[in-house]
Amino acid sequence: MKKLSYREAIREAMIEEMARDEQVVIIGEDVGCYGGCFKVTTGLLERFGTHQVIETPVSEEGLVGVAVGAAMLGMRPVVEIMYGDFSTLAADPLINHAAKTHFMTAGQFSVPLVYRTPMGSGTGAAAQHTQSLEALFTNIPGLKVVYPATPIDAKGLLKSAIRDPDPVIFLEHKVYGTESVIPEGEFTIPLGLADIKRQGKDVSIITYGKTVFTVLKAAAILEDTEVSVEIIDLRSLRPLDTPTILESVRKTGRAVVVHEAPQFGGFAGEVVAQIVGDEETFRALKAPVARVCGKEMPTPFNKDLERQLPPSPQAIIEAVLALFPSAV
Amino acid sequence: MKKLSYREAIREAMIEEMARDEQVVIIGEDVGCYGGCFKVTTGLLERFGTHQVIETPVSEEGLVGVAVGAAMLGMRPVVEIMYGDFSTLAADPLINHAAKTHFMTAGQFSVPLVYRTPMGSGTGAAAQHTQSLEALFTNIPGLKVVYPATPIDAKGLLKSAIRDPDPVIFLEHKVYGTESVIPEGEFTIPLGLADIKRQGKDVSIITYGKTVFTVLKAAAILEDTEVSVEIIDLRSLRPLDTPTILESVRKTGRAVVVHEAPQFGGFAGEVVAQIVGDEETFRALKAPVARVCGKEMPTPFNKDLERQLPPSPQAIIEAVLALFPSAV
Amino acid sequence: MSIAFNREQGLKSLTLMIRSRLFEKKIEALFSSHEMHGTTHLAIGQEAVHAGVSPALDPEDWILTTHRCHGHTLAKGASVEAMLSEFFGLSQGLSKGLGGSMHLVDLEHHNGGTSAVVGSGVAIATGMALQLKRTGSHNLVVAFFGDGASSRGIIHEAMNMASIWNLPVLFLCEHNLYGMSSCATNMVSVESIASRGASYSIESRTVDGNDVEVVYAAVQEAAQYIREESRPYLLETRTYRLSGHSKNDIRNYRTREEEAAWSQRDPLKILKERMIARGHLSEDDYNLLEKHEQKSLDKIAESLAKQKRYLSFEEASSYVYATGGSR
Amino acid sequence: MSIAFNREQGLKSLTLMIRSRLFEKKIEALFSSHEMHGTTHLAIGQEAVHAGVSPALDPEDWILTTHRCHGHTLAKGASVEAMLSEFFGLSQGLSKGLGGSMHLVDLEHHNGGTSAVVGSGVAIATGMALQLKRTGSHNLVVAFFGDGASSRGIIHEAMNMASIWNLPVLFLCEHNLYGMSSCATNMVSVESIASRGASYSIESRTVDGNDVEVVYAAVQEAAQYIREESRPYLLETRTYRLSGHSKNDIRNYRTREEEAAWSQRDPLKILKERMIARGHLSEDDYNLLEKHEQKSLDKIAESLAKQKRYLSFEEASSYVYATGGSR
Ligand SMILES: Cc1ncc(C[n+]2csc(CCOP(=O)(O)OP(=O)(O)O)c2C)c(N)n1
Ligand SMILES: Cc1ncc(C[n+]2csc(CCOP(=O)(O)OP(=O)(O)O)c2C)c(N)n1
Ligand SMILES: [Mg+2]
Ligand SMILES: [Mg+2]
Repeated sequence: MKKLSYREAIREAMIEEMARDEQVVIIGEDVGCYGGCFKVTTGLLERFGTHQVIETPVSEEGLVGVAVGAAMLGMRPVVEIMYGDFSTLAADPLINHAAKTHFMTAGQFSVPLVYRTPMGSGTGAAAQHTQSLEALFTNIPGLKVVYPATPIDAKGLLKSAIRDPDPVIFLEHKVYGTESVIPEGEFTIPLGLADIKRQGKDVSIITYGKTVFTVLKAAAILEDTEVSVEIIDLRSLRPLDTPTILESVRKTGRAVVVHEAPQFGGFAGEVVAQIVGDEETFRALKAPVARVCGKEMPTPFNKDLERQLPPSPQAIIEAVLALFPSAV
Repeated sequence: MKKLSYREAIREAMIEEMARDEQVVIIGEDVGCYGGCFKVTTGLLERFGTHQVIETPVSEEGLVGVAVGAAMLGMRPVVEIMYGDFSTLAADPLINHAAKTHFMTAGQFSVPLVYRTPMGSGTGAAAQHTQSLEALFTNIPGLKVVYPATPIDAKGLLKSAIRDPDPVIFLEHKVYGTESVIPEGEFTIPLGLADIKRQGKDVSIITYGKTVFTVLKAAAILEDTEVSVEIIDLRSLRPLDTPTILESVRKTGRAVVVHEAPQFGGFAGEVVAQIVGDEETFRALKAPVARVCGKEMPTPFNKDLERQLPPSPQAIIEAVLALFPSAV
Repeated sequence: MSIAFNREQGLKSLTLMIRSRLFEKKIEALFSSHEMHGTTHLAIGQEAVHAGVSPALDPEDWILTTHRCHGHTLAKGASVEAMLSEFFGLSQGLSKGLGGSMHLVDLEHHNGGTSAVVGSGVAIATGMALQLKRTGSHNLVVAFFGDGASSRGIIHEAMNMASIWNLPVLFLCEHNLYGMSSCATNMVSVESIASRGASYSIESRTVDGNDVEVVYAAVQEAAQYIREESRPYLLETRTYRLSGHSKNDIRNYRTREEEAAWSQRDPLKILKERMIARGHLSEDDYNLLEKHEQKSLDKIAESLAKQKRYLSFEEASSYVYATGGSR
Repeated sequence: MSIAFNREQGLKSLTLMIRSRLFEKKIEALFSSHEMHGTTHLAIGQEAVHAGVSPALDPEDWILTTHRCHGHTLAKGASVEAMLSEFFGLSQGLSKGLGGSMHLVDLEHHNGGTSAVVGSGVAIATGMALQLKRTGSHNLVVAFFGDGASSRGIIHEAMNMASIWNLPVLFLCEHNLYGMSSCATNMVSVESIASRGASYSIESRTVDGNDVEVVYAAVQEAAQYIREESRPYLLETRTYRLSGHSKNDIRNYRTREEEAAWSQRDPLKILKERMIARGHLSEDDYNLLEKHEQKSLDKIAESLAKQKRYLSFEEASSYVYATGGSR
């Protein structure tokens, strides 16, 4: 075992895959000597050269389109887009092309592309650089969407994503310094499996991405109130590990869904709908299904205001306690 | 009262607003003598001239960006984009700009823009021309999203949308020939109000857009089984008329949410979450909340296959009956 | 600048153009009689472009085309039967009925398919070229786009990247004067789209797109340049869509006189008359050829119209992901 | 081509440039000491562009700028206090602390604000120009963009539309050799971005962006052309960002020698030396001016640093929609 940051874990996954297969190519803006906007690709150019590290002009739509075309002929591009917000610019190649090529060509072509981009607030970069836009992608058949929280999940999932024959949207949070221990050597984590980050019996909190850590904090505090929290880190949004969610909620009878994206129209709705759409799970529910998500607001620059945007441990705790009316 | 088609109703709303205010300007591709891709703007150029009807090159991102800028200086652009699928191209000006300008400038500028585009399948136009992409927009604070089904709603909502100071995504279905009676003269329908298209007491079916008609068909058939269906046509997705939904579900105790967009990650999740997130409504539920939505598939060209994509009356009926286990 | 086909070349080219023309007319008829559904974009009048481009290439060169893709697909090697099957939505169609008229694709003949999002395919083609270059292939990619598409930003991004990376891509602008109802005169801010090559240091040229010999020669030259210089190339072909934009187009945005004038420059007429003048063809030969093609086409169409072998919903589902399954 | 400022003009221009330079240095210091948060993009070395552009315009002409917007905003008329307040996130900031460093905006001085999505602002500016033209205004809009942004497709779309609609927009390319770490030599497929004007039949020119007199004259000339001819114009200013791209940029993508060479062409130095040579300024005058500006800036910064008047969350919410409320 060794300690790696989220940044290093992602980098290591890329290095291992690039070394294994020269068709794995990093494509993006300033991914060379600059190391990318969040320094994730540092050292890759030196090690693999321009054959596997391609720096592009500021042309998000074009470079993703180019990656789609290259993938159709066998490249395994790992695209890095500096901020998730610019996914708006890459929406056409991803949604209208990458997601549909295998289907529209009845399997003549596939698009084994990974689209890496960081989402979320906390950087003071204001409204156009801090969104959580996973909802752009989760309703698109043909795409897979993952969003790991921890270094180990990031590494394992990225390696699977790179080897996957389908286009995978690989979302990252911006706490790239987050550290955890990681097994030495080769390992992968399959797409589509949630991870129970904490076992519990009274309430299931379902989340993904950066808010996994917020929920962990909230759960630790809730220990004092003797509420035992089970934390499901989805890791993969599409495909979603519905069995794991349902099993947990059937056990606890209570569910709270947490993410940083604005609540209204966010992915939490899908999770809630999975829970209450299942007869047995529905019958097991002892309380309404709650959501604690981002506020309905573009990200303000002001630090104090920005801090109030994503779910806080306090808000999660309140939402959980509200599910135990007798206990309050 | 008079009879108008969906197409004519939309056109009439535009004509009335353009006559009332010369800042109301239609902007889009082939919206002049061609009358637009679906012939909605026929006659507008002849009547209002190039001062109020602006034909653009094939530049979706650019023309929407241009409309945003013009709106900041007082124009009230009504943008027509030929197919909702090309919203991927307009995502940046809409999501990163129109939605955020009022906020980021602390009210110095507003963007009174309407973005009209048709969504959905049924035309044999295959995967890149038939998507239902409302999920691109419903998770974006700063945008409003409406999706009328009937001519009367289309007219009333479009007039409100044009007068609204915020950017409004105005989605249309492609059954432009759908007719209904419409009051003579001036009327508007406020954004944010659902409409109960049919009163009932056993189950609430919540839907919007083209599937309103599918649900009406299913409800008529369900009459025979003595299940009394209440149909809520949301009309407006953001803001959502949650009170009307909750009131209905509290009454019926059963809910089914229907739309054409693929089920997974679709807007139905939000509706479900609203229902089961409310304590009183949750307690009133007698059965799981069901969804009947589009299949998880890009639209196939083949007509028979395409037809199987959106919810059918039969699928809705089955979902409803499944909520009455004793009755089956 | 131009080459003169010998008799054999001329006949091959003429046959292809006749086949394409008759194919489009057949499609038009099948739509009119509602035997086909969806929408369709005919390339009647533009045969010299598709018949001039792919035959001038190495068969392993790639093309990536547009919503107006029938002629390109035929010229690149697809059989009329596989194409027509796709129009009928049959499981033996080019993409088993999942793509349809706007999405013809043919891996076997190095046809990467289309984007029906006007312009977007140009970036995809550029990406294919990037991969060809990376893997040391000597092949190139032809990126078809129209005068309408030329206003999309993606074209700018793709040309810039193709230039800085020295990619083997032939940007092939099929300038047919209109994008739907919009005349290029009003929408394109420059006389010659080829002249925009200068913005990217891309070699470029405008040629008569109704003269198949001219197109053929220009493509050969461009392809040679691309291979030898390892540089992209922009070729603008000036032509005219004699048909409407898609079905039900009343063409009120242009005059019948303009159409008549362009009919005089019908690419089939031009080649036919030239071959007759050269003694390579007689009127009778031509009629025979046409009759032969028509008969073969009718036979295929008739046989396919009766077929109903569609993919099942489950089979279709299996194509959503390369890993199988629909989620 | 260039004009020679008289003493008064020179002093005004120099003062503005000094103010801008000191402002950027102050921001840099406040970020280093963590008194400010977020990110920031300094325009040190590019003062001749912003000091040359807006002062050459009619005050009612508009600008629409970029992530690197401090100098533009200052030169268009915003007060140091309102700007600095925004950096501190205070409620008396230009946008009450909601926008921050990358989103300075100032309606009062006809500054339409920024897009921090590189390139996207150019379309917004073009739309503003469309509305100005429609309403019969004689004013124009300046659309700032960088060499990096020049590779975005949106620039192509906007220039094409501005040209076909004859819009009063001045496309102002601030070519500072780099987009983040990427050198234009590797990313821009043509020597001169101005030369791309030809692709849109847009008049264009490249000028020395470090000489404020040159920029001023070029903008005056361009503005006159735009107003008289009712046509857009593309002006490329060649300059250099002496600072890093944003905070924490170690600038390993370029040499210290290159930076030193450009320092010799520091726009402040150029104007200062020229004014001294003309007898319009002494070293002492300059030092006094600088000291005066520094003092005034320090005072403002000091006073603001102590303030804590932020919008409440509810107040912030009220700006999500023009109709009020957050949903
Ligand atoms: C991005 C996009 N915008 C609009 C359309 C609708 N549309 C289909 S064909 C067409 C015109 C394209 O013109 P051109 O590129 O000249 O090709 P042509 O039809 O003349 O072959 C348009 C606007 C589309 N398919 N994609
Ligand atoms: C669409 C988009 N892509 C990437 C970025 C990240 N980014 C911020 S500034 C910058 C470089 C822009 O270069 P240029 O246009 O030359 O402006 P400069 O920074 O030199 O002033 C990039 C890539 C962005 N903000 N927007
Ligand atoms: Mg055309
Ligand atoms: Mg630059």
